[in-house]
Amino acid sequence: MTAPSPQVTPPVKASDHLLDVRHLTQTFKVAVGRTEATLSAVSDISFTIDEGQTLGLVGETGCGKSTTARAILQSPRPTKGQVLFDGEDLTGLRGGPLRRSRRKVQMVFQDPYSSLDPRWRVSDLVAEPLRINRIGGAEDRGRRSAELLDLVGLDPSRFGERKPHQLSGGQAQRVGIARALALSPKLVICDEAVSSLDVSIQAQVLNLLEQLRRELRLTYLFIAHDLAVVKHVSDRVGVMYLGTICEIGDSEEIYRRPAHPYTAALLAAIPTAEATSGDDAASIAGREVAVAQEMPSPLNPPTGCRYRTLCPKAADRCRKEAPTLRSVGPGHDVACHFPLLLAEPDLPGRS
Amino acid sequence: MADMTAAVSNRSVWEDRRLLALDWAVWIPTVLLVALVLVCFLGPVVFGLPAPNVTDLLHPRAGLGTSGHLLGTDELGRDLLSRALHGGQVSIEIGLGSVAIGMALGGLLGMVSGFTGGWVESLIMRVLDTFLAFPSLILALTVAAYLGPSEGNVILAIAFFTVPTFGRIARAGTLQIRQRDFVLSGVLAGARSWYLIIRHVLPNILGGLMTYGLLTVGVAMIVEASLSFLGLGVRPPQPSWGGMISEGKGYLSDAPQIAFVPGAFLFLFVALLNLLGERLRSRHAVGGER
Amino acid sequence: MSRITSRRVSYVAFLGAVSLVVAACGGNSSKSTAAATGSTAPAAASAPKSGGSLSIGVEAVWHPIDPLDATTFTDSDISMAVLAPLFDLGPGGTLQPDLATGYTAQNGDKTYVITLRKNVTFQDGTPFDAQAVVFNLQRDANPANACKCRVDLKDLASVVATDPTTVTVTLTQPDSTFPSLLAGTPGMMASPSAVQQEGKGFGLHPVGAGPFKFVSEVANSSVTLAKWPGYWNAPKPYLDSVTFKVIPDVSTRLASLQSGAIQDDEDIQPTEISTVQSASNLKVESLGGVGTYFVEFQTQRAPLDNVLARQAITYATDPQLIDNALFAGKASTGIESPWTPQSWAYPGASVSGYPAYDLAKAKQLVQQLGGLSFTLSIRNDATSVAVGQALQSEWAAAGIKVQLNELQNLALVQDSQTGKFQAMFYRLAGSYEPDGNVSLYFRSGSPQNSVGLNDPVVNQLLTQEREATTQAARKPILQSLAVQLAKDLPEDLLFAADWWRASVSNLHGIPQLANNWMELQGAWLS
Amino acid sequence: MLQRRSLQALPVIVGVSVLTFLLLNLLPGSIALAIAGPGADPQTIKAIEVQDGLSKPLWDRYWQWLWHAMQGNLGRSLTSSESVTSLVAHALPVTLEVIIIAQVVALVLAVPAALAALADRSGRTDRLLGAVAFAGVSAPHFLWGIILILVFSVHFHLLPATGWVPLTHSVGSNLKSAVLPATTLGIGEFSFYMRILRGDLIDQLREEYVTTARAKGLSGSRVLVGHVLRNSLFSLITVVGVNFGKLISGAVIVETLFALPGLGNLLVTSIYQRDVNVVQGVVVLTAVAFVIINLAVDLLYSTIDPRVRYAVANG
Repeated sequence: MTAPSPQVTPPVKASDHLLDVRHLTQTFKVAVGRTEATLSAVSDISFTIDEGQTLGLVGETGCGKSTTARAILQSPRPTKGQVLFDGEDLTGLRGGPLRRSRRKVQMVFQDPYSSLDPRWRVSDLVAEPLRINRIGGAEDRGRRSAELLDLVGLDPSRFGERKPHQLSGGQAQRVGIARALALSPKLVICDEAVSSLDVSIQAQVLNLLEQLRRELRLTYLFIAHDLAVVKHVSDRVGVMYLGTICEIGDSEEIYRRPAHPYTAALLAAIPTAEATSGDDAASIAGREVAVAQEMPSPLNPPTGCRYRTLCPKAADRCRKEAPTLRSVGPGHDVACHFPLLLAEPDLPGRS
Repeated sequence: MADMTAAVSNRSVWEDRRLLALDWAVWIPTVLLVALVLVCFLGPVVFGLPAPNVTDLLHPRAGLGTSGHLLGTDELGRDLLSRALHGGQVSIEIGLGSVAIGMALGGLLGMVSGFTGGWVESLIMRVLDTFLAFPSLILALTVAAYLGPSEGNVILAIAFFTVPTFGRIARAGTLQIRQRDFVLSGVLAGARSWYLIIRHVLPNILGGLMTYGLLTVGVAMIVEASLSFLGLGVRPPQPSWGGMISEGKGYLSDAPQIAFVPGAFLFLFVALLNLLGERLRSRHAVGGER
Repeated sequence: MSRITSRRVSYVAFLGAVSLVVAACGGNSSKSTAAATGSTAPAAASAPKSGGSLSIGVEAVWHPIDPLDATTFTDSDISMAVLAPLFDLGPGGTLQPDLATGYTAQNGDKTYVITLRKNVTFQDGTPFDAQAVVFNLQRDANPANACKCRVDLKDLASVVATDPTTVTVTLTQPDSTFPSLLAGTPGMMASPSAVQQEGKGFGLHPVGAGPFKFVSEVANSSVTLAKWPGYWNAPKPYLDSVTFKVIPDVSTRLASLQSGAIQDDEDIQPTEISTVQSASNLKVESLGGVGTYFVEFQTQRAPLDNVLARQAITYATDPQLIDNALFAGKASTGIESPWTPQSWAYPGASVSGYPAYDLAKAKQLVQQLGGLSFTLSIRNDATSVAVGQALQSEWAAAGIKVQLNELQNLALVQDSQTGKFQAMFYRLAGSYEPDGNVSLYFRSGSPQNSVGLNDPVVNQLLTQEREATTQAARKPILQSLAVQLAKDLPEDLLFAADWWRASVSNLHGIPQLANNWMELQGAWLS
Repeated sequence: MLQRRSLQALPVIVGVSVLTFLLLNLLPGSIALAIAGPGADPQTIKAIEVQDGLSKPLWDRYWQWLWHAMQGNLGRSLTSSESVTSLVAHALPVTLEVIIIAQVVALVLAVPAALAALADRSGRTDRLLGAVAFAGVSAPHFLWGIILILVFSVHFHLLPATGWVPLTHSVGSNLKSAVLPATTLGIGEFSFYMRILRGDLIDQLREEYVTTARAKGLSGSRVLVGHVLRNSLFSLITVVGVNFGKLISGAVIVETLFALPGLGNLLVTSIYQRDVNVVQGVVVLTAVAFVIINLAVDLLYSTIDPRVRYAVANG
């Protein structure tokens, strides 16, 4: 195990967590007109997930959530930082060892149709991970594939022979989940796994995921732009803004007492706690557009605190100095010079 | 450029065969092409035509409808129908053969470069660009001149210059497919690049490649004719449509059928290929009609 | 000849040694009567008219207009107009005066005294005199200059200007044909001062003493010449300007003549003759030919080292049938020796012992041989391809299996020179001097003896023929040679390599020279 | 981007020159013999080999060529001893003129044809034009050329069958001599362009802005010409640019058929004569031109159309 760039990254320490992401940074070179620029998609983020836990990662489109997910999976490899999975640094692995370790991390994608090869039959799609890893004979794989389909609530005899375009969005996503489970992973990354589905179907799929977690003792990294969705499934929540994590903490705590102005803004944008599970996807989409228009470009992020250009509480210090994550309570960290909690005189006790 | 972008789309034409079969603009040319191929390959035997190289120096340049020679004879008294059909075999073989080789080689290079990226991609693309920058006919001309006249060499010479275009199309398609989540999903499942290229990339770009290939078959047949025009076609007395046209060019005033019979066959075949290829391609393009 | 694509180039390109072989027939007595003699006016009643311009369609491109580089007929035609030769080769091979007025042979044909025309100047104003002739001959003979015509001058011992209008040439060995060479490339006179001034670039700005001045050229496309008023033979030339246009494709060249883009097509296909004859504003002239079309055999290589195999092939060949099918019966058949009816050495349509077409005998021989198969090399032009295929089918009738090997001209020539072939369809430009059709190709050890013939009888006859001085004495020797060659059978002769020229009816005054070069000083348009 | 793309072009050009050099020198037949003419004695051939440096090893000769080429000296023709640059300078304008006229004719016909086809979508005019377009690309150039010569030169005597009159001699005659070759070359291009343009127009008509413009009350033809056609023409122009390279191949055939003193003709003649220097020079110059045109088209495209960017993936 060697760290990719020893001068920059500190030596790898063993980790008690299932997933331990340290100082993850991902940059891309892009062409702007005739010159090349560096886009910093994810900038020095760290978090951990314990076995059996679900971490929700929220933020608006373009904030770097999906990039983070893919960087964890080394596809593409992160520019800097470590990803310790089950005590092993994935950034130091390549070839066969990487393939073997990564088998325990699987992903459920946002667009179920894109994640399924349109030319393959459902039963083959589900069995493919087994086939790639040469697990069992053709017959065993067929049986396992049927079991998995059963597990995600699809009748293998009805759906096994179909091609993805003959499925509904919810059905296709169930196939995607079955496929992700084929190799019995420890960690499943759900990258906006329900956001492309109808709201009614969203709930079904969320319930399925929750049920699977209990039955199979899975660990989730649950990525979404919708705080309401995340709240349902997460033990802990991280909030991302423009490639950085600005707040992370227990789910209830974050929702009840947001410490970062951005988190507060996001929460305020949810019409009502009751309405979020309802059918106002339009308002969510509308809000996203509104914020996205104002968000600065990751090509040229603001100095200091990245949120300061939109922050009502921004002060001179915010421009000069980038805030780092610091604890504002047990398991609750925030990256803000003027966190909301501290501003409030009577700090509610916690248990 | 337009060819490449249209070459790959989410849904392939080959997918819904039933729908295709209902489109008269697809099945009419298909049926005619198959019929033409069958006539070329089986016709001489079925119709009991004279052998293509048997000359009758006593009766050269017979006109259309001469008894025993439906389409007349050429300058050596050979039966034009028989020669046109046998020439069709050679031309079709050259068209299909060169495209098959070009598609296989170009497709492979394009997929590998598109999927692998990095210096492999740069190297492959520079080599393909080199061939693309070479005036294609000149390339075929020098290769044909170098290899000497024979059907196999003509196939190689023409294949040579179809490689870069197929390579570019395959690469463009691969770049698109590579971004699709199912490729990442395969990677996460532990698949190696070769597996992904063959099981996922290839099937998804094949439709586009085949459609372009269909159009290229026509182009290859025309290039064969051009090579023959410059004296570098197949070895005589073996007929090919292109070779027959250039042989007949010297008798346009007193025996135009020598050039125009094979000319008509070539024209018909290539036109049908174009019709079919164009129709298939338009079905590819997002939005349908074109 | 369905398409004599490169008839004129190939005269040169095919077998080379043009300048030696060049003296060609000319005198096709039937058609070119009046126009035939040198610079005299045609029989047409009216007097020549001055003015007008002429465009001539030619097949081949030219090299720089310099005797050192001349190889194609186009080179020669342009050289004739710009540089002008010492002698012209008139009909029947008679030498006619041009820049030289005459010569005397001395010392048993080893020394020649040549008298020059007086008061002639080059187009740059410098005088044409004996010194200029010495300069030109020495330049051509200098190996460092790599003249394509050097082979003509290999016996040259010395060239001396005896006085301003007399040149004495001494040879290392007797050669009665030497003066005729001065009607060829070595006789072309370049202006010494221009050569010295331009050096290697002379060919791009040629200056001579001919009737036309070089004006301009567009590479691979056209050469334009203009009347030079200072020409010695005033009032000639009659034309104001002449343009040579390269049109390699035979049918487009004829189409150009028909559409008026050119007024003269130097070379049309036999199959096109009827088309031209039916057009009221066009005429066609047969230029005849002293060369032949034939299949040559490599006599040192199996299976054609067996004379029976060569006989079988020749018996199986019916030239008349090919002529009828491909050339509308216009080619001169009845050729069983290296000489055509245009040559004084022509032994008649039948040579004793020559295997004329007889399919039964061919079949019998093939049977006797137990089958026969070989490869026939042909050039990749349409004519050769057509004739090759026709031969293939005729021979197949006798059970002979032939594979055609189509080659680019250059590869073909190289194979021929290195003897790397079994049989090859070839065309020889031919020489008016009968020796030019045989001794180079059939004498043992000659570098051009590509057939690998090694027959002491042939060698002896060739020597005898050279030593004999009069036509009357030489003719019987050549007859014997023809008979001996029919026995050895190094080639299967097909037909004469004659050609036809088409032009507009109102073009007159282009004489028929024995070497088929074009002399334009007397040309005029009515 | 410009530097990066130009740097990428360099190996392509060197690659082309190496490829040409190898191809030419590996062709059967001695180059010296080709120059000397058949029948030349061994002494003469030797003299030529030494004089033209043909006896040196292949790589030496390549380096020497490259070294001179970088200084702008492409050597001299082995057959005519004219400098390659001057041969090209004479031939290039002919080819360019024919190609440009062919392109202009093709475009001038293709634009109204595409509009007419569009106006009568799926109707008789559309089908007829579609058929014409298919016919245009379904036969070799030389077949159309032969037909054109038979009709316009031999039968009607309207145009010269062959030959070339330089522009400097007479503009009228020059155009007359260019009409048939350019038309022959343009037939295929017309078909190609018409089909592309028609397809693109249909695509454009589906775009949102057309609906918006119509909703704002602009007339159909105004939208079509003012917006749709303008946008479609732009993408057509890029195709036309890239197509120049393809036309060089077409020029080989057309120039041989019509006996034009252009680059294609020069190239074919030189290949047959084994004039290595000329072939080398012409092919490399063509490749350079091709690369430059592509580069220009790409840059033009990315400058004007902001949607096209060269995304450089990381890893």
